[in-house]
Formats: sequence, structure tokens, C-alpha cells
Amino acid sequence: MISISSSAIDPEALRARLIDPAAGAYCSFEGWVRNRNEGEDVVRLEYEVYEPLAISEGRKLLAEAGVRFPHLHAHCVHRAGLLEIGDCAVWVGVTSPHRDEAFQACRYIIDALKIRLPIWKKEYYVSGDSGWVNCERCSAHAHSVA
Amino acid sequence: MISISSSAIDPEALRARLIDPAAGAYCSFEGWVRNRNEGEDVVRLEYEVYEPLAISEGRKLLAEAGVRFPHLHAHCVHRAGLLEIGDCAVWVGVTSPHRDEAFQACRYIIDALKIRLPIWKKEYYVSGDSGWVNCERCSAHAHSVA
Amino acid sequence: MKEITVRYFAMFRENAGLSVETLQSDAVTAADVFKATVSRHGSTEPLGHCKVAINDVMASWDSPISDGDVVLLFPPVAGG
Amino acid sequence: MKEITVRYFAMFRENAGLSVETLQSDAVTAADVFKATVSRHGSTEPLGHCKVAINDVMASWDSPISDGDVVLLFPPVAGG
Repeated sequence: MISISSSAIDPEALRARLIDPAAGAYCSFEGWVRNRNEGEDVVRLEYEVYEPLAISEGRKLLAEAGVRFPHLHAHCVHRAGLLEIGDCAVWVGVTSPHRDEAFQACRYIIDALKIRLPIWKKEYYVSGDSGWVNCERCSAHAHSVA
Repeated sequence: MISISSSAIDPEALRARLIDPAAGAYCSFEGWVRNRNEGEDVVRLEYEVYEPLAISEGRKLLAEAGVRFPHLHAHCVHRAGLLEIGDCAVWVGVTSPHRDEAFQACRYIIDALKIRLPIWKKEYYVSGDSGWVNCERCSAHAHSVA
Repeated sequence: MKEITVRYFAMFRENAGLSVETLQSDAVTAADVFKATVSRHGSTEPLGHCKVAINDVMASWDSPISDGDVVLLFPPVAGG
Repeated sequence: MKEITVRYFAMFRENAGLSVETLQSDAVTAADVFKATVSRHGSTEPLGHCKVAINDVMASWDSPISDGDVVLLFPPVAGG
């Protein structure tokens, strides 16, 4: 399950949806809005999301993860709109019988999500400037929340 | 910070203690008590912990992780006593500026914790049998919660 | 000539000063739409860093453009 | 002879039927304490799978044993 949320992410509620007596391992990842990026003091972030394709690409990505990691259960949520320092921008949670698969799958999903979903991030700086952040693999100045 | 708990682990409260405006990445791992292990139906688990050394070895391990991953903040909690299916047996949470370090450090801590801390696990089966579970690296029948 | 609708996102939307436009085009492929946009609205992002979708389905730059298509031009993404 | 205290954990405790005993010992190293325990209480765990602590500090099997030491014998651990 993937969703785009314009309100705060609730990790505890999301974790509860993955509870499963056959799961021995739970791994979660969260991207938090940091107060600095590339040497600049950040005051807030804005995510622009093209939701129809973010959802369909996200579903595709989770289905691919399920093929690669056959015992996986996984959810993820990405924020849209204005975020403040400390806000959770993205949450990925997975369960699996064993921990190796849980770690690998969680990492696979966040890595793929960052480069495949039509989501754009604009940083607003203390200096008053702002700028769109380029994707990690696209730019020599590649950087991101996490 | 490492602790041994004889009551239920509260992941949300533990996560809250890691909140940090300089952290861009949060990764957590939980080991849950599964209803099956090595083909046997498990009804409950018991952890025996020698707390003085579990704490001192745990602190050493977290200090080593801090050297390996310089921007890391990490906590972990391990349960002692009787646990039921679905209970959280161990929780590890870390933050770091970037996700690569967060994933690696979280994995490093849970892997080291499982083989270094003086903690023993006894499984109770539907069949009425019970048995001590050997550590992952010690036995050809190596297995664990996660 | 075909009538196509082009949607711009993030920095493309800011560069163009608009989020959507409908125009007459002789574009054969999605890459042609991208190139026409660059010359009309200006952009320094290389095509290889960008993505395209046609009628809400991810497409490749050599995908053919048909009359009535809605072409979505995506600058480099940065989720997470 | 030294007087030492030996503490058993998990399967060692169950094998021995007791969790702690104080005994006279001619053990020179921690490994000697382990071997004496195996012959007294029985255990099939190879020494290489087990760990030892002396006076609440992790030790190696060749650590020397002194009069009054508390030796903790740890069967294979399995946290998590």
C-alpha cells in the first residue's frame, strides 16, 4: 500500500497495520526534514507530488519488491505540501520472517521511491532563497532529505 | 542507550527520544515473536538475560557503532522474561544525517547485539516441548526470532 | 498538426510560468515535445535527467505522440 | 586450591540443576573451569560456542583464575 498524505504521518498507526504473527522482523525508515542541507540553513520544505502517477508508480515498485522479497509486507506514505523542520517526509515500513530480507526490502523501497516517483522537493533557506532539489542520481550536487 | 525491559516495549516513545532537527534519516528494527520457527509451532518465548553484562556489552557495542558511524544516535531495548506471539522482543532505533549510514548502523547494531549480549532464548512449542535456541553463528540449525 | 496538452511540474512549471497549455504541435515523439518546450520556455535540464508520461502512463522519450495526448513533463524527481 | 564461585545460565543452569555454586578448584584458566563443569554436570556444547566472564567482565578462555573469582559460564547466546 502506498499513499500520499497532505497531513502529518503517524508512524505508530502505520506500524500497527503491519502486525502479523508470521513476521519475525520489522524494519522502518523515515526521512525527516533536516535544518541543514548542502551547507545551507533550511527553514522549510515543499513537496510537489503528481499523485495519480506517484500512486501507480509506487504500486508498481511495491509489487516489484514483493517479487524480489517473496515474504514481504510493505507500506509507504509520502507527504505533499509544506513541511517544517523535523517533520516526517516519507515513511516506509516492512515485515518479513527474517531480518535480512526486512532490511534489504526497506532499503530497496526507499531507494527506488526517491528516484522513480514524480515528487519534487523545494527547499526554503534562512537566507530567503529557495530552490528545487535535484534527484540524487541526476546531479553532481545530488542531495536529499536523507 | 541500551536497556533491558521486563515489560512491553513502546516503539513510539523510544522513537520520540531520537527526534533531532539535524537528523535526516531514521531507521528502526524490531524483532517480533513469530508463531513458527524451524517448522515448529511456537506458543511463547522466554528470554533469560544477565543484565549487568548485557548492559555493559550493549554500551560497548553502541560506542563501537558510534566510532564506525560518526553522526549516529542510537538506542536499543531488549525484553526479558516471558513473551507471547507478536510481542516485540528487541527494538533498535537510529538517526543519522543520511539514510545509508542509518540503515548500515541499525543493521550493525542488531547483528552484533544478537551474538554478543548474554541473552538466551527458550521456545515453547504447541507440542509441549521447549528448547533453548542456539545462536545464529553457533549451530548448523541456527535460527532466531528474526 | 496535432492538438496536444502539455503539463509542467515543479521547476518546469516555474520556468514556463504556467502549469498546463494546449497547443498545435508537429511533434512525432515525446522527445520532440521536450525540445519544443525547451526552446519556448527555456530550461537547462538535459532530457536524460527528466521523465515523461503520456495520458498518465510513464513513457519513454521515443514514444509516439498522437492527436489529443496529454504529455506530462517531469523535471528531475527528488522524493524522500 | 582456590575458592571460586561459578554461575550457570540458560541450558547450563538447567543441566547443572543449579544456578550458582562455590567450590574448591585447581583451575588455572577459565577454560579449566569450563572443562571441570562439563565433567561434573555434563554438556555437549563445545567451548568455542560458549563465552565466559570473570567478576562481571567478559574474559577469554585463557584468562587466569584467582582465589575468590566469580566465573560466569555462558552457553551460546541468542538475543533478538
